[in-house]
Amino acid sequence: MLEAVTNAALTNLLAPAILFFALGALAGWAKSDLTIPDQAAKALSLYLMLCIGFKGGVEARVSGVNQDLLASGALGLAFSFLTPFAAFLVLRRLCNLERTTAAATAAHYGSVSVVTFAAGSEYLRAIGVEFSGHMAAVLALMETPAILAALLIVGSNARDPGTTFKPDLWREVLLNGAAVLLIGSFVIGLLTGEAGMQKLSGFVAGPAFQGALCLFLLDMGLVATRRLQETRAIRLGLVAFAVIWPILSGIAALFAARAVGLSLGDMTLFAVLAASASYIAVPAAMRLALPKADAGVYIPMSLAMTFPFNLILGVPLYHAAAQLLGG
Amino acid sequence: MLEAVTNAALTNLLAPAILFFALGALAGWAKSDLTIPDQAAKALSLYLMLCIGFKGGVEARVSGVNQDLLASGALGLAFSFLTPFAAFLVLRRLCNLERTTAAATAAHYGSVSVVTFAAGSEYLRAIGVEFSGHMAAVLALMETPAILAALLIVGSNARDPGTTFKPDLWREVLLNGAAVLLIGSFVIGLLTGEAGMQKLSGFVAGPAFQGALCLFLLDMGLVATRRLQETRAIRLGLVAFAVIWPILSGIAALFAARAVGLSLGDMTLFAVLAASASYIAVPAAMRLALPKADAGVYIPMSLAMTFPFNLILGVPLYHAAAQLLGG
Amino acid sequence: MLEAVTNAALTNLLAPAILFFALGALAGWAKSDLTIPDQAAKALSLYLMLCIGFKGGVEARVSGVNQDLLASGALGLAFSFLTPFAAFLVLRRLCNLERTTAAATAAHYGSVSVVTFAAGSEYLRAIGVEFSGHMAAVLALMETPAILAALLIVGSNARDPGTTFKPDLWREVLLNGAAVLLIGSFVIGLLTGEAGMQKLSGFVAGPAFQGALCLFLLDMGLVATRRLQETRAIRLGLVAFAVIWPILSGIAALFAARAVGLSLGDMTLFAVLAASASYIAVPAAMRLALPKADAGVYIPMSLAMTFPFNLILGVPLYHAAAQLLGG
Amino acid sequence: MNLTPKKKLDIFIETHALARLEAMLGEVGFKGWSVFTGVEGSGLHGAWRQTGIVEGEARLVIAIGTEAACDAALLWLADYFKSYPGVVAVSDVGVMRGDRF
Amino acid sequence: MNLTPKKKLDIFIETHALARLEAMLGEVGFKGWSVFTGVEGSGLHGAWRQTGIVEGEARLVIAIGTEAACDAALLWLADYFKSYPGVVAVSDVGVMRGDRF
Amino acid sequence: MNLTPKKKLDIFIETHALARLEAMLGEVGFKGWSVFTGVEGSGLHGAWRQTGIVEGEARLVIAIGTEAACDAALLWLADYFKSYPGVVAVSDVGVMRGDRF
Ligand SMILES: Nc1ncnc2c1ncn2[C@@H]1O[C@H](COP(=O)(O)O)[C@@H](O)[C@H]1O
Ligand SMILES: Nc1ncnc2c1ncn2[C@@H]1O[C@H](COP(=O)(O)O)[C@@H](O)[C@H]1O
Ligand SMILES: Nc1ncnc2c1ncn2[C@@H]1O[C@H](COP(=O)(O)O)[C@@H](O)[C@H]1O
Ligand code: NA
Ligand code: NA
Ligand code: NA
Repeated sequence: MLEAVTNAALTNLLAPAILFFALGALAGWAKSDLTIPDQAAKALSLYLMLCIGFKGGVEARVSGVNQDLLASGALGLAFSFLTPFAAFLVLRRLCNLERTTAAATAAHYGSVSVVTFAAGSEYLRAIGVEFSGHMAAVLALMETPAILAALLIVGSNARDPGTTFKPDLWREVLLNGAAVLLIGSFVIGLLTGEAGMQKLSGFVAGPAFQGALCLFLLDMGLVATRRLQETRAIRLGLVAFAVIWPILSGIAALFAARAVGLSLGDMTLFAVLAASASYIAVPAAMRLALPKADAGVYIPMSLAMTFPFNLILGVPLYHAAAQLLGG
Repeated sequence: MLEAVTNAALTNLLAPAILFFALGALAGWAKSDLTIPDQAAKALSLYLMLCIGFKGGVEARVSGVNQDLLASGALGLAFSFLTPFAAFLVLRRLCNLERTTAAATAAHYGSVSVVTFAAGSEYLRAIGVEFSGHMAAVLALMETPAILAALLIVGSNARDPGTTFKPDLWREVLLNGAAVLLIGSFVIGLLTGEAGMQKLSGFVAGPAFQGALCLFLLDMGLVATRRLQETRAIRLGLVAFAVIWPILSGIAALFAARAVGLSLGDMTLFAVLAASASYIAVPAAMRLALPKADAGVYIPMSLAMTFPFNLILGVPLYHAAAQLLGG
Repeated sequence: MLEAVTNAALTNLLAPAILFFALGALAGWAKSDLTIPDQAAKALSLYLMLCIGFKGGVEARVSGVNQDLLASGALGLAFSFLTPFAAFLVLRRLCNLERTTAAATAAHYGSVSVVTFAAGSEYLRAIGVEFSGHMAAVLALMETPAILAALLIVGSNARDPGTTFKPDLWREVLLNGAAVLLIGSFVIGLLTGEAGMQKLSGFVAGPAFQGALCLFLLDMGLVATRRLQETRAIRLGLVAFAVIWPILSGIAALFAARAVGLSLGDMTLFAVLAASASYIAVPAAMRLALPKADAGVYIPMSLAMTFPFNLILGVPLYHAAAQLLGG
Repeated sequence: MNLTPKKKLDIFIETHALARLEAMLGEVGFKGWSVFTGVEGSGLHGAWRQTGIVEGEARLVIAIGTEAACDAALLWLADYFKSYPGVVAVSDVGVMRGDRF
Repeated sequence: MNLTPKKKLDIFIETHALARLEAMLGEVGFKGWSVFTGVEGSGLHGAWRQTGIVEGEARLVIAIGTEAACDAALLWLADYFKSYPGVVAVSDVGVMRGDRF
Repeated sequence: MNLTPKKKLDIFIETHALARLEAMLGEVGFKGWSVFTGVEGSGLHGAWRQTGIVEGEARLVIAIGTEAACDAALLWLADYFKSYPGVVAVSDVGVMRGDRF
């Protein structure tokens, strides 16, 4: 078993995308002046979401709206909304995090990371394990509920009582760009099906997607290491949380996924989603909703600790565990 | 006949590119924070022009410089230069637009929209109707004459008589980036022919082009709706013009195109060009040449009314009309 | 022989990439407002480096680490480090350049241009001449030594003696983004080999690469001509250097390459590298290390004179000379 | 040159508040403003950098107007800054065509 | 610190006039200036936003110089602004090495 | 509005010095600053333009702080500008919540 995991991890490690992440991390760590222009990075990230949503939609149309889709969708919503409550308790009690920051951090871990999902899918593709297109919809569904959970946790004292400024919270939360683009592309994939795929296959899949993922991961490596270096005091408890929580969350997700009867590939991807932490939609929402929460805690945790862990070790680990569980 | 149009419109509606435009429009309308970085949008638009020009040039080389090219080129120049005079009268008399703004708006409608042309070509490709590569040259030729027409209409009182500042008008008008890139790429396509196409086919055509068009139309949807929402008072007369003028102009173009004997596909594309309104080259020229014209009128009209109309309904409509006319 | 060179130059001239460069140059010269957004240009340049490095690494893995690699690597290091001393003397004595500026300019000519290398490779590919993947590593190795040479030449009086500010020179010089990305991608190509190439082939090679090169060269044409127009006084001696030095340097490189027994393709590419001048890594290093050197001299020379010369005439010339030398 | 004294606000603020801020500026009497994007910065709420990945980004809004408009905007900003990051600085400027501000 | 008083111009202007403006600044005696891109703005001529599609865009030109250079630039701008959108604000700044301005 | 007088620095500087400059600002007592990217400019060292190819680029660092912090920063900058391109301008601004600067 251990050998299998090690082999799998090694295969994963030698994927170009992972190596480009490592290159970025190394360059950032050595303080090279290599940088990807911010608008190019943003465009890449939109492109990746468009591809993931669209491909998922096309595949979901092929396989039809079935019970698996409903089951995994419901599971995704539940995980995104419920796990932040548990994460909050752990962050408060065991990591001694201040209340608002704990809630904001919990929201990050309830929500998901698009690129971790992409890396997970590519891993499965590389080792020849099938998965359902509708997992892209689950990804989209899991972006937002965690934010609501955090708002519930903090309750009415989210903002300074003295202020009269009321942000347009619901719009930002429900209509954040990532969720809109993922769901929208999924629906477009659903509507256009194979005909649409024929037109766009070389754009949304294959080398173009792989290459964009490499470039984006290169930038993620640069940004993550730089962010880590700027972080003043890294508390051990938070590092532990950033690595252990994803494992626990991923394993819980595997059990739940098996219970509702998902396939091996879908189980793995669901674990990847549960284990991943947001670094796009949730930080944006938190700046608006919980401005007193410390971004110097949740950004380095999700971006510079949990993300690399999942990318490099987590993905093959969750897949090995899914196999063990007989997915 | 009506049924045929409806079916065609439906086919068009289910093209991924159109659906991405709708997604953008919806997201913009719901005030989602989804945005495409401006430099990425600009780069996409340059890329689309390069592809259109180059492909047109290669195809024109294959078919040779023939009478059709000369006829459609002359027709394009004439339409671009002459229709603004008629549009100006209508905008002055029927829409009560102020003189300078009417002239500037007329110039937008005499000129053309590259993306509408791209959408029209893709529509024809999707339904299997052939068209000539040199229509891309006609597109390029039609960009500029309308601007000259507007300058003639307004005459010497274009700028404040009190000022001594003289903008470098001719250069901006004749050498605007869009025209230079379109014509330049066309010529490069002409020069390199099939050999060049072999090198670049996967870059300028197929999924790459389709995908870029989708992404750009997503952004067009976002920008158009946002622009519309910011427009203070939308006057009914102008909305009517923005929809009816393209139809009239398109139909006039069909008759003219049939008269000179263009093929069905070329007729359709020529109608699309005549019906489309500029939102890149002409606004830039107007800011320079007619600074007193109200951009709050001509931008929403061409970008947020005429463009979506042509994209969604106009293109299949002009094609159906071209068939009726026995193109 | 002359006829062969002329024919070769003509073939080169009709490559789409060269024509797009000409288009950009023309548009820039005519002061068209065509511009490529700066972040898009930066992203394109990173993309080109990633592709060149990666492809080189994959091919180097296929052919194995052999003597040729070591020989051409050593030769590259030597040329990059040693030629600046000679160039410095010429620039001081024959071109009367001020000491610091002469050293900085010499560094540019010792170092290399990634896009000239790309154009050279494409030229060889187009005429069917093989070359080794490890030439990409030679390219990367040649970026930096020339900078060290310039520092040695200027010695301790590089900065104003009055200042106490010490820039972080070594990091900037050794870890400049271009070198890191080239070497990193090369290593990733080495590590992933054919398996990696299978995933990324359509991204790093073929039409995608060719198209990106066209777009980038279009921008190079625009930027180079604009830079030239802004240059106050162009001294004849410097123009002569910008054209003659590359030829001499290229021919010297051919002799050296033949001496160590490189193949015809590798000889040509090594000459291209020796003849090319940096306009990314070296200017950045010089701003830091030799701030008193005049960027108004070395940028126009390397970007607006030597680069076009090599691109259009130099590449076929060096190849013809390599053939003459019996490569 | 005949210049009229006006006030200039330099407002550093997060992107999400931009639409609200601009609406407010219009309401309190500013007839114009301009918005710029920062690339990085630092403040009491920590440092940020625009990367395109984690989008912590701040905008600089420059608004030139009358003293009255300026005071009203400061009132709004004082309330806003109780909860949210950002700073504002006021300075004296001279403008031509003073009635257009 | 020993500072010399100078004038600072903040010029908001459309992109198409940039080359002319810079040439003028050089002619009237400015030895330097810097140009920034706005992302959106509003004024008497309406609101604009830089989208990459419809390119309504404004630049901010910051130029520090002598009072004489400043007055000459204002004269040119007064004429220019008769036809074209834009505003300029003048303020007092202190600089080191005053003779380099 | 109750405003406290502070000093504002507008520092035009090349990108490579940014990290050093920011570290210095923190050390001499600035509690915040913001950085912007220029698109082109001109000065004694010649003109530059940000193209994405040859990356001559300058940044504008705006830092608001106390007079003491400002003086210390000027000292550092005076030394830096002996070798490197760039300028700095100092102006008076008023801020709310003066103790946060
Ligand atoms: N003293 C300052 N000078 C210039 N910009 C500042 C200053 N303080 C804060 N800022 C900007 O405003 C943002 C938010 O400030 P803060 O609320 O202090 O974190 C910072 O990230 C900076 O971009
Ligand atoms: N009061 C103001 N404060 C700051 N920027 C302004 C102001 N008025 C105008 N601008 C800028 O200058 C541009 C043109 O102004 P206007 O001619 O008033 O339309 C606007 O779009 C703004 O970007
Ligand atoms: N008088 C000035 N006003 C505004 N910006 C300036 C001025 N002088 C220099 N700069 C900026 O600082 C950079 C370096 O200046 P210099 O050292 O004079 O070449 C220039 O390229 C401009 O971007
Ligand atoms: Na999660
Ligand atoms: Na038209
Ligand atoms: Na060289």
